Amino acid sequence: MAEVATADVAHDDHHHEHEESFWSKYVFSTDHKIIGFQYMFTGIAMALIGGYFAYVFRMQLAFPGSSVPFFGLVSPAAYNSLVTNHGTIMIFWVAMPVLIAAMGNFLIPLMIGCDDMVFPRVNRLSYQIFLLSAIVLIASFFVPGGGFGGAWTAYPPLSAMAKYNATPFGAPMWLIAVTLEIVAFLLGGINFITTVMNARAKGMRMYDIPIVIWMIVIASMLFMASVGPLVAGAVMLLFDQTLGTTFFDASAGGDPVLWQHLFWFFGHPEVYVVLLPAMGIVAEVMCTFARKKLFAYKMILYATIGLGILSFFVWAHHQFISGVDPRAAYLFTTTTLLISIPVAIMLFAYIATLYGGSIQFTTAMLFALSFLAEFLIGGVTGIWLGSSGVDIYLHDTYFVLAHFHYTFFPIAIIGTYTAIYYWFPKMFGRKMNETWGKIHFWGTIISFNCIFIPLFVLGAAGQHRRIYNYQHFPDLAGADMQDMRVFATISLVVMLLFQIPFIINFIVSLKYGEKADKNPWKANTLEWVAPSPPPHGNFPDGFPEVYRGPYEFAHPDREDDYWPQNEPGNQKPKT
Amino acid sequence: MAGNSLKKYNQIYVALLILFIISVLGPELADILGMEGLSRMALILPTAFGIAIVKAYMVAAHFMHLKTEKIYAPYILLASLALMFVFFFGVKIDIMAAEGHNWEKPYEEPTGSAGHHGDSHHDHGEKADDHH
Amino acid sequence: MLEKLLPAASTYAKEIDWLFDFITYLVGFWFFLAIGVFFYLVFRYRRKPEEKAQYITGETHKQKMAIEVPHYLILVCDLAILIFTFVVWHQVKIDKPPAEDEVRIVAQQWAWTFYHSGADGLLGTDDDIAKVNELHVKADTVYHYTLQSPDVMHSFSVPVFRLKQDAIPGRDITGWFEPNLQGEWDIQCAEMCGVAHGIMGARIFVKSEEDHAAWIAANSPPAQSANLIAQNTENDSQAQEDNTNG
Amino acid sequence: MAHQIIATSRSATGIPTGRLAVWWVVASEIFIFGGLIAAYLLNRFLHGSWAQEAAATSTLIGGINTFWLLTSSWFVVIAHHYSEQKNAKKTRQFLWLTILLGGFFMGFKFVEYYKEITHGMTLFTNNFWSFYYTATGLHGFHVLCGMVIMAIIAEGDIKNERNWHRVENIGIYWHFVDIVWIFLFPLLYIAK
Repeated sequence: MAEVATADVAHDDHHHEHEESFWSKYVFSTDHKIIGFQYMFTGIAMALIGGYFAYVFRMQLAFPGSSVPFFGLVSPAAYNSLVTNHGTIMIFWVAMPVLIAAMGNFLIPLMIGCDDMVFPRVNRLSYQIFLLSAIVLIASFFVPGGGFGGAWTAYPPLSAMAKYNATPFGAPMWLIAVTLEIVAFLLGGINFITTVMNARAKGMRMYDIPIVIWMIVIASMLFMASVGPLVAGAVMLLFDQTLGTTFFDASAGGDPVLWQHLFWFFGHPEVYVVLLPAMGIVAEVMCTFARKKLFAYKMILYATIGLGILSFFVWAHHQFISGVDPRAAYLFTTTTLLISIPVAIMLFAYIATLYGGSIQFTTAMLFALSFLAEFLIGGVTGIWLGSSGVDIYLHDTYFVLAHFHYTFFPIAIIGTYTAIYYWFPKMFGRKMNETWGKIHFWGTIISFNCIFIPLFVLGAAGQHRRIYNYQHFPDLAGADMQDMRVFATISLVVMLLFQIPFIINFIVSLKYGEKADKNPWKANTLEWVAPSPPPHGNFPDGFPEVYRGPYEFAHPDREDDYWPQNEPGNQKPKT
Repeated sequence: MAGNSLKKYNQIYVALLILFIISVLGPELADILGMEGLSRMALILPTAFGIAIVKAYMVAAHFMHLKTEKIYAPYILLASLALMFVFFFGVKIDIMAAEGHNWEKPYEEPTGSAGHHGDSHHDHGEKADDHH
Repeated sequence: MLEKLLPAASTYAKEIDWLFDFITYLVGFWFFLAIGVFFYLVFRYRRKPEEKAQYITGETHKQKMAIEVPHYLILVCDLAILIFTFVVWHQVKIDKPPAEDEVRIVAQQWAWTFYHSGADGLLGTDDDIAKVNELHVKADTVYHYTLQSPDVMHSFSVPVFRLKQDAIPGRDITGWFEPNLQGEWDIQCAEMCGVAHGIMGARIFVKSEEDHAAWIAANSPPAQSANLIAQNTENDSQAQEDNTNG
Repeated sequence: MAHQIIATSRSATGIPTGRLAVWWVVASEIFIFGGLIAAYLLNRFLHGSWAQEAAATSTLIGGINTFWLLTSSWFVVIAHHYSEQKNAKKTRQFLWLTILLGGFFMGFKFVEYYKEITHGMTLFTNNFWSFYYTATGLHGFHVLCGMVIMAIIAEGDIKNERNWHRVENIGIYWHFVDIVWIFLFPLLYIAK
């Protein structure tokens, strides 16, 4: 990490005209856009793996004991490994790289009117470590004993001792992969924060920064602050696994609950780490397509900061019945319910932004609006779980599972699609096909709800998570419950199939899509000043200066319904 | 960074050395005098940890130039420290206790001097405070 | 609401169900309000060529009130939920009514062992009945349980009782329940505990007083006689403890 | 890198970008060491018997090591002083003196480890010693990294009279490592 201290201004004598080879242009590039794409494509590849895992274990749940097409029979160990790595991949290798790393890398320098990150080589190093972590994780599925199967929370002693988890190589490799990923994001996060703090365009004041940039930066800070103790814990757990120390072994005076605290002290802020960039993306898209100024920018910003601070005081609500002292629940229930306030402020402000708008239903806008609707469901179901009394019953049931999929799916999947449909013209200079985009949208959203609404019901009926075959439990083996599982599984398959139009649309649009000009959506922020796609250095016509806030749509003093941030005006609007 | 003269650095260094010697002598004195319990604590806590905080402050303020740095840097560091205290006090009720409401840890503290390393002369007889 | 999905078989199941319903109504109100406003705005302000969007900053006091008022109302709802949550939590996890019977639960990879107190109603005596994956309890009796795990974390979950508690190695965790409905239901392990976590289930049998007495009579250790019960010694209980812990 | 990046030369906060990044690095290190020290303290307060274990650590070697680090902090701040005057010779000299003291620190550390391990106090003896080796090992790793980076700066940058600001940046990092030791020393050695 000390690398950051020394990596600095790039000194290079290469000539600009020199034609770069494929390797130096796309693989070992230090250009923030290329690194962003690397993160994005790695993330999408990992999402396909995670989606495949979901397909396999949902098939096993719907049709227990029968051979799953494209996989075979699912053994209990394989099932555990699949669910564990589905969770790990989707959070650490999909949500984080795509939302923070890819979007952060692509958007930050463009949106603050700069040519690159302040530490381009650290940026490249961060991606390389991330790639290494992904390779280690994938390799862990193929070692003797199979991949780690102790749930993504990796509670010791199960995760700490091979005699309990039966994955002598899978468990340490899983832990090493996660730790490497954390290191990669620490490097990236320091880069993001420093860049936004120091490298903003001339005239860009605090409240002129687009909200998505704010949110990526706050998310990076949350990540850095929450993950430190987990790094220490990961070192301790790794020693327990590989060397045989007893940090978390109760019989030698250690305490397994310590890991839970270390993990969830990170784990809860982590939710907001991935939520905030998605919220920011949605804000950008909504303002552009509703032609509206973001409602109460400052209030949203302060609510976000409040949310970030509060998120460090709620972690033990994941542990209400995990053997922590029951008196702690009073404190953590209170803070958990309080956290609904900043989230509610943000959501209300977003909804208020629609008021008086002129809403264009492009695919990006549809995804952004569906984010609000779906995340609202995810958010309100959290109230049941945050209330410790009801959590006694709902903890570790499918209700929890459906709840956090209703938060993580909008965040990781809908947020990503919003960003891709919206910034695709800027990324690649062409537009994606809207018709296919809408087919993709409706197919994804409807089937997504069909997957998880039955799971709420199953969870409320007492069905617990991480069980590979419910036929072993007479109360859960009923035909009507099994029907719901089958319905969810079929919906999942349908949803996965509806991703094919997206992939085809993406690839075809890269080559044959309608050419996009500089500012196809008539948006205000600085990335639309650069050519599409932006060349290395981003702003060949000179760096923009900022004269106003990012969301001056439909300003009464102006004929056009938008007012780019860099356009000099006769007056400087108040921010 | 005007005002950061070598002389200032030298003064800080000498002060650090003096503090360092006091911080080592304090606990040693407690051993030599055979202090126990509260008076021992009263000597060790300020000498070992109180001085550590003073030393850390001096290094941070003068060697790291936090005194003259823009206000961002000390805020970043203080916020980091504050969060670690949040973590510590949030976790304390579970990890730092041998029993709580409706639970207890049956783990037995190994009693007597830790014989495996044979440093019995170091054993100054402070009993493990038994929670059971 | 939950009772439509599965029976409520313990005294506090009703409290938890009530809290669940309470939250459902409060949250449901806000949810439908928000989603209704959302869809109305999306429909009402769809693009019309003749209409230009309005310029609203959201920074004036009046506009801010549009957000602040609902969030104060939400705060009030939060407080209401909080108060009832504390009541329920206190009843289930903090407060323990005096025990009428005891049971010791040992969770290990991948089975449950239940030590029933036997005829004398006391644990650690000679007439204890150890059963694997079967918990037999008497209706309308306050049970105290002690939960232990020698290996990894497990979670003792009885959905019909609305009861769940993780078992943690190195911690003896106690709690209580009072069954009030006769029947036979599932016990599940609710914390990932290794390869066979998925089959780590057990059954709970809640019986009437007579049926339970009959079960005890049928299952008591044969060498058991009434006077032995009376003079149970500390040594025995100690020995028993060592056996299971070691 | 065919393009000269101007991003690094901007400074909206007034803190040079490199130094700002180092502050964030230090913050992230506070969380890592803070987590470890918090975990240690929680255990230490619970297990009264650890006081006896702490008594078995060598206060003498720990004290000497504290002395090396304090002095090296002094040297690196002098090196910074000379780097501000663009005095390459003196700057390099004091950077190398700092590295030398870091080397002394590591040397004494290894002697200490050797003595402890031969006396049967290994990573596995009990959790006190596990924490002891983990904390001092992690700290030693940071000292080592600092030494390597300092050598690169002394030979790569200062020798060629460029990137003077890096001396201050590595200095901040080095002082932080020193401060960590200032706390580890009473925690592991002298409080018993």
